[in-house]
Amino acid sequence: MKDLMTPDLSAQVGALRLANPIMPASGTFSEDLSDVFDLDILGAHVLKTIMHGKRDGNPTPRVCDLQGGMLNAIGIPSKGIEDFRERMLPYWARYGAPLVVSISAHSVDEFARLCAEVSLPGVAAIEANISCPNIEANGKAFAMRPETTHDVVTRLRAETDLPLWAKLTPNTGEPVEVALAAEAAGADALVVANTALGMSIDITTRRPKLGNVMGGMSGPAIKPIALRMTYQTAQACSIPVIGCGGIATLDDVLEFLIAGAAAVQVGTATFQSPTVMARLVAELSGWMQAQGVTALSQIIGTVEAPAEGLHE
Amino acid sequence: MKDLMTPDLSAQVGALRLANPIMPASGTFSEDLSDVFDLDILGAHVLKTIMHGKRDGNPTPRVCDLQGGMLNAIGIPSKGIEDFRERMLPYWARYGAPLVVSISAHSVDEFARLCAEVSLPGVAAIEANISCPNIEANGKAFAMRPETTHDVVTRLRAETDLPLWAKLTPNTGEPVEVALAAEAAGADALVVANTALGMSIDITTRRPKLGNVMGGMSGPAIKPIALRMTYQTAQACSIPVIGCGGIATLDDVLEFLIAGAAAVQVGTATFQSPTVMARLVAELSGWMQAQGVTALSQIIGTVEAPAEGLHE
Amino acid sequence: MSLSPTILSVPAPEGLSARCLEASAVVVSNTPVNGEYRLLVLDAPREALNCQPGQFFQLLCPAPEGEHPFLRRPMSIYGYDAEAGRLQFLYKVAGAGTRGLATLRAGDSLNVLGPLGQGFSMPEDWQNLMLVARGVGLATLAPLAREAQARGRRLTAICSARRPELAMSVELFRDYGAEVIVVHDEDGSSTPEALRPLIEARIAKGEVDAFYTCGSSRLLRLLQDLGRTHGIPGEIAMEQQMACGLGMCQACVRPFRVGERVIQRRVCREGPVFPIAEAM
Amino acid sequence: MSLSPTILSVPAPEGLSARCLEASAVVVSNTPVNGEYRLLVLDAPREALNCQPGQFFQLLCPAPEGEHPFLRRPMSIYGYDAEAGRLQFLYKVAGAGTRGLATLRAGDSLNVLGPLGQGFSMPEDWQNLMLVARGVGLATLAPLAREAQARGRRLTAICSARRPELAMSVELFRDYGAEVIVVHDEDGSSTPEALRPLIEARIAKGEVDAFYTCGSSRLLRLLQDLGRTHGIPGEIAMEQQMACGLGMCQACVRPFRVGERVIQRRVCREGPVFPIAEAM
Ligand SMILES: Cc1cc2nc3c(=O)[nH]c(=O)nc-3n(C[C@H](O)[C@H](O)[C@H](O)COP(=O)(O)OP(=O)(O)OC[C@H]3O[C@@H](n4cnc5c(N)ncnc54)[C@H](O)[C@@H]3O)c2cc1C
Ligand SMILES: Cc1cc2nc3c(=O)[nH]c(=O)nc-3n(C[C@H](O)[C@H](O)[C@H](O)COP(=O)(O)OP(=O)(O)OC[C@H]3O[C@@H](n4cnc5c(N)ncnc54)[C@H](O)[C@@H]3O)c2cc1C
Ligand SMILES: Cc1cc2nc3c(=O)[nH]c(=O)nc-3n(C[C@H](O)[C@H](O)[C@H](O)COP(=O)(O)O)c2cc1C
Ligand SMILES: Cc1cc2nc3c(=O)[nH]c(=O)nc-3n(C[C@H](O)[C@H](O)[C@H](O)COP(=O)(O)O)c2cc1C
Ligand code: FES
Ligand code: FES
Repeated sequence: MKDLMTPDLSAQVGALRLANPIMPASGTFSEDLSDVFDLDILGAHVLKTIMHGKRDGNPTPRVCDLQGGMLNAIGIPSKGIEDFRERMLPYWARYGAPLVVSISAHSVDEFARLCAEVSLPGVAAIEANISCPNIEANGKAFAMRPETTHDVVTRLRAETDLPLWAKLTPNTGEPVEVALAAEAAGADALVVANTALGMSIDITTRRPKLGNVMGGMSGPAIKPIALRMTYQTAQACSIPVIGCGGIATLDDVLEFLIAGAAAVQVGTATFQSPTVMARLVAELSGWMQAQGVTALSQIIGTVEAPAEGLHE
Repeated sequence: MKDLMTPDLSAQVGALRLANPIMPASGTFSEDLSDVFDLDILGAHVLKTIMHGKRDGNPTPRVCDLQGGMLNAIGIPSKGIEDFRERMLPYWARYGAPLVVSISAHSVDEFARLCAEVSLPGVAAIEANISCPNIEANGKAFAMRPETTHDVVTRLRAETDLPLWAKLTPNTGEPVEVALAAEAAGADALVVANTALGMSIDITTRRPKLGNVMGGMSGPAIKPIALRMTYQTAQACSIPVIGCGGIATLDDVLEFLIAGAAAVQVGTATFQSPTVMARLVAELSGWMQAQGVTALSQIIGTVEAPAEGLHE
Repeated sequence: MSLSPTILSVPAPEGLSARCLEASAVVVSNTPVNGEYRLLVLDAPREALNCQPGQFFQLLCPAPEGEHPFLRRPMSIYGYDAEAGRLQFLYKVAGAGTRGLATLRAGDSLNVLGPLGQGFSMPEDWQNLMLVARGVGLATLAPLAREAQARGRRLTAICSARRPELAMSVELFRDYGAEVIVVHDEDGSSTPEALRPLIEARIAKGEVDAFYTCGSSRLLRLLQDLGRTHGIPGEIAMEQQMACGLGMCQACVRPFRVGERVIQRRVCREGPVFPIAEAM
Repeated sequence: MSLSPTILSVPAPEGLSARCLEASAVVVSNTPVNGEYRLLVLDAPREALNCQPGQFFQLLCPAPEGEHPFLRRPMSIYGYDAEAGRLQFLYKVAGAGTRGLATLRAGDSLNVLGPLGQGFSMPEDWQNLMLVARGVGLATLAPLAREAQARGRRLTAICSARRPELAMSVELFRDYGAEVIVVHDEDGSSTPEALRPLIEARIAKGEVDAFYTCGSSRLLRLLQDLGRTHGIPGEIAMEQQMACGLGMCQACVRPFRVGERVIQRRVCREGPVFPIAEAM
């Protein structure tokens, strides 16, 4: 009775077992989504990146529309570490899904200090946003080079016993080297990837459409780039890769799993359809059941070699 | 009678004056397009990259569809330098528009030799494709690092007196450093940019949709990335920048000119609409006339600072 | 011209909005109301219609020919009727998204998300209401008129426009028992200088307990000034570029002055209705 | 079932195709013809209708709900009539692009590019023609039937299908005077082993000067073998993933054996019709 069996959707990300492989991407999710569906159906809860002090974030306009996606230059508005400890952590304790805390900083020291400070009971994993293109001038970030990646991940590793995820950037010519550097420095998983640096100009006013001039591109338009990096890093590394970038449909989820992702994050798609993650969990289950696929291991990393030529 | 004046569409790219700023992107254009419109209305003719020897190019499938664009891994099928000299050069001599010859190679020596060999009467400029992501394993290319860019452009510069354009890649974390390296090494202009490395998987067969596994993403989906690089490089360099990536409409052309491009190349849009370049020339002229803009200099690089906040 | 927003007969609950719904609605009609605005009437699931005046929906606009709007577009609720399952928006065609909305024909479906945000409040001691607005701001305030009538409040509506015939919702406000004053640019009656004595005369007669406004920063500044001078509270509905509309992305922040401090608030979540005194 | 492709009364010029046109056509009808195929009839500008059998168009397919086909999709010309301004395609719904085509309704417009490629040739010494095809390949060959009749050639059409009732264009071939032989999988008559003696008997009677085929690599190999053995030339229409359709991008190459060498040719430009002997 293969096709009547309930498939096992659980996803293994290093030591962490998730009920299913669908989780939100940092910055596109908050408690506010509980207005729309029960957040406990998600594989994990990934919070907006926090930084140590209080920060306003970037000037408005902070987002703009693109064909097949959007640009954002939100920056990292942050209420600081106290707000996290006193308001957010207690709030998220009500859910069973593991809580992943995304952190960032301008310097390695600050990053390491924050990492130690958020390593608290109730936190299931730390996601190091070493790739946010808005933090430093001209969009440079730690994850653009293997050396800076190795430095920062080594320091973070020393500060926490929690699973440590490194979130990579597509804005590099060396994604594989960066991924290997993060792995060598002790990261438990890779999140692949953050936004691609882009720009848009309003031709009527001749002004950039973002207050910050440049910003991060997300949504379906970047999916082929994120998928390529997921494939490259999953081939090169032995730690799990969490795919992220443009995922909006069940086909997208399957595409990333087949490419080698152990789980996926859904960002911008939630803006188009706030119910999308709930739908994806149900659709994945339905698809596995229909296909007689009992576990994600039968999907993950099963990409085949290309067909030779195109002969009928 | 400002609005009845015929606007001057001519574009200056270093020493080269083009009748208008619209030209095709390498690899998306050939004599075959003369079936559709008179190719002499274009600002320049940019040929598919040639390499020295005869080559087959990549296995099929060589293209696939994306949301807002496509992937290609054509590779550089090439009939070699003799075919160029004996068949192509005489063919293109029939047109008045300047001929831009794109070249590439696997090594600096081979690149330099080819550059010398194509520096022939009838050639108006050489475009060095130092960024094609399909040539070397895993998509690495000269233009990913400033050092390799400086090396190869220096050698090419020594081999030719023709205007030398360096075509950059978006697959780098250091686009500005690479652009400055090309300028320092003597490039006369920059073409910004080539395709972004991407991938797509057919979830039914679990095979990559391209025979080459990975390929270059082009079309509207990459426009914000190419525009951002055009802006960055035009701000940083004093040589002209030719914008390229996802340009399909008059608004796109204006967006790149405003960002600082001296001219633009149109690639993938020609596949959707082979008449697009002819239309863009006419529409640009119409727009300039309607706006009372008499010369491109009133558009190029006129990007304003962002508005502060969003107050009515 | 009479635009008739239909409002829930039972007043909506005050305070935090209930859960919102992502739902598919069916277009009943989509017609131009004057050169600039169109009225979209939808048949929407009742569960999405537990609305308050001042709240908004995020509409997933269809793509018009050759354009590709991606994000949802926020639109104030112009009218709602949970019993009839009706939801109305009054919109101005501005860009790709609203051009897409304009292509909708009766029978088409439209994905809507809402109701979102915090609507207007109407505490018991706000008995004499004055509404001062301009342009599409009048549409955003339209549902307030019926609410005021339902609660037995007295409403004066100052409708500002470029030309008198462009003043929106005038008959609607009259239908719901409001006193309407039309001011316009052509005779100069719409300038803050002209409006100030007009409003101050009412204040002097004790006819203004609270202001509502939307759509003009000049009017906002006038009402802030009058509010400060005369101790009159009020609310404003504000706009900002949005992505999620739910409070998650922080795209839609605006600065507000709270005491000595300037703080950022999300228009989609803490707003779009804010105290006039705090708006900047 | 009778599908009636309408063909230019004056035979199209041989050799290189004329210039092609990017044009807007209007949908006349778009109807299912059996479980798998649909017939699209367009009202197209006459200048785009200087076609030859075997040529194709590149169609800019509209986006079906939730999908975004980007590149044009190549479709063989199923019928054309320059005088009436009619252009027909017979297509199978396979993916996003053809799903988009299936949404077209009468009156909608469709951007077409064509005619493209090199069509079939029919030299004077090819008097007795044999067409052997399967599936949608029969559609690609359909325009040949009328052309053959117009030129007074004798045509035998071997139509292969999974089941006899799925064999396409049978009545059409008969209408244009062809002798039709239906072979199918259910009785095993469609295997190369079964076809070989059938065709060899005709060859023995001198009834085959040339072959035309499309749509099956098994049939291709059979005809290559028979052609080699008996010195019979022929042509095949081939397919390949395309981007430009004009010869610019080199996406659509396939290998061909020319003498001892294997060379790459562009299906869109040198093809889609090639000598059977050279196909691989
Ligand atoms: C809470 C709220 C309620 C609104 N209610 C209404 C309403 O009832 N009727 C109505 O016609 N419009 C309303 N708007 C404005 C409406 O959302 C924008 O006009 C619309 O999003 C423009 O989309 P577009 O694609 O047509 O134009 P775009 O091409 O996206 O933009 C056209 C112009 O509108 C500006 N714009 C875009 N989005 C917004 C936004 N969210 N807020 C302010 N300006 C924007 C752009 O900067 C640009 O100048 C409301 C906005 C908000 C935030
Ligand atoms: C010269 C030529 C003439 C053709 N004539 C016809 C015709 O008359 N009727 C008809 O139904 N089909 C015809 N085809 C095939 C048709 O082009 C494809 O079925 C169509 O492009 C599929 O597009 P899609 O978006 O629906 O499916 P996709 O999702 O793009 O693809 C669905 C499947 O079709 C395959 N495919 C896609 N494009 C092509 C292609 N260009 N050639 C071969 N396989 C492809 C894909 O690999 C995939 O397996 C022709 C193809 C060529 C090259
Ligand atoms: C509005 C917005 C805010 C974001 N903020 C963050 C952030 O704070 N930290 C981070 O690591 N990534 C952030 N991201 C990136 C997303 O987490 C994700 O990596 C990216 O958007 C690609 O996925 P998507 O295409 O599914 O959105 C943000 C993205 C968006 C659109
Ligand atoms: C099918 C195809 C082939 C290409 N071949 C080349 C090439 O040979 N050399 C080169 O420098 N760029 C090549 N490119 C890249 C284009 O010239 C251009 O830089 C890129 O496609 C981005 O522009 P677009 O979005 O307008 O297509 C090719 C692009 C495509 C789509
Ligand atoms: S629009 Fe996302 S927080 Fe307001
Ligand atoms: S499809 Fe471009 S060369 Fe054939």
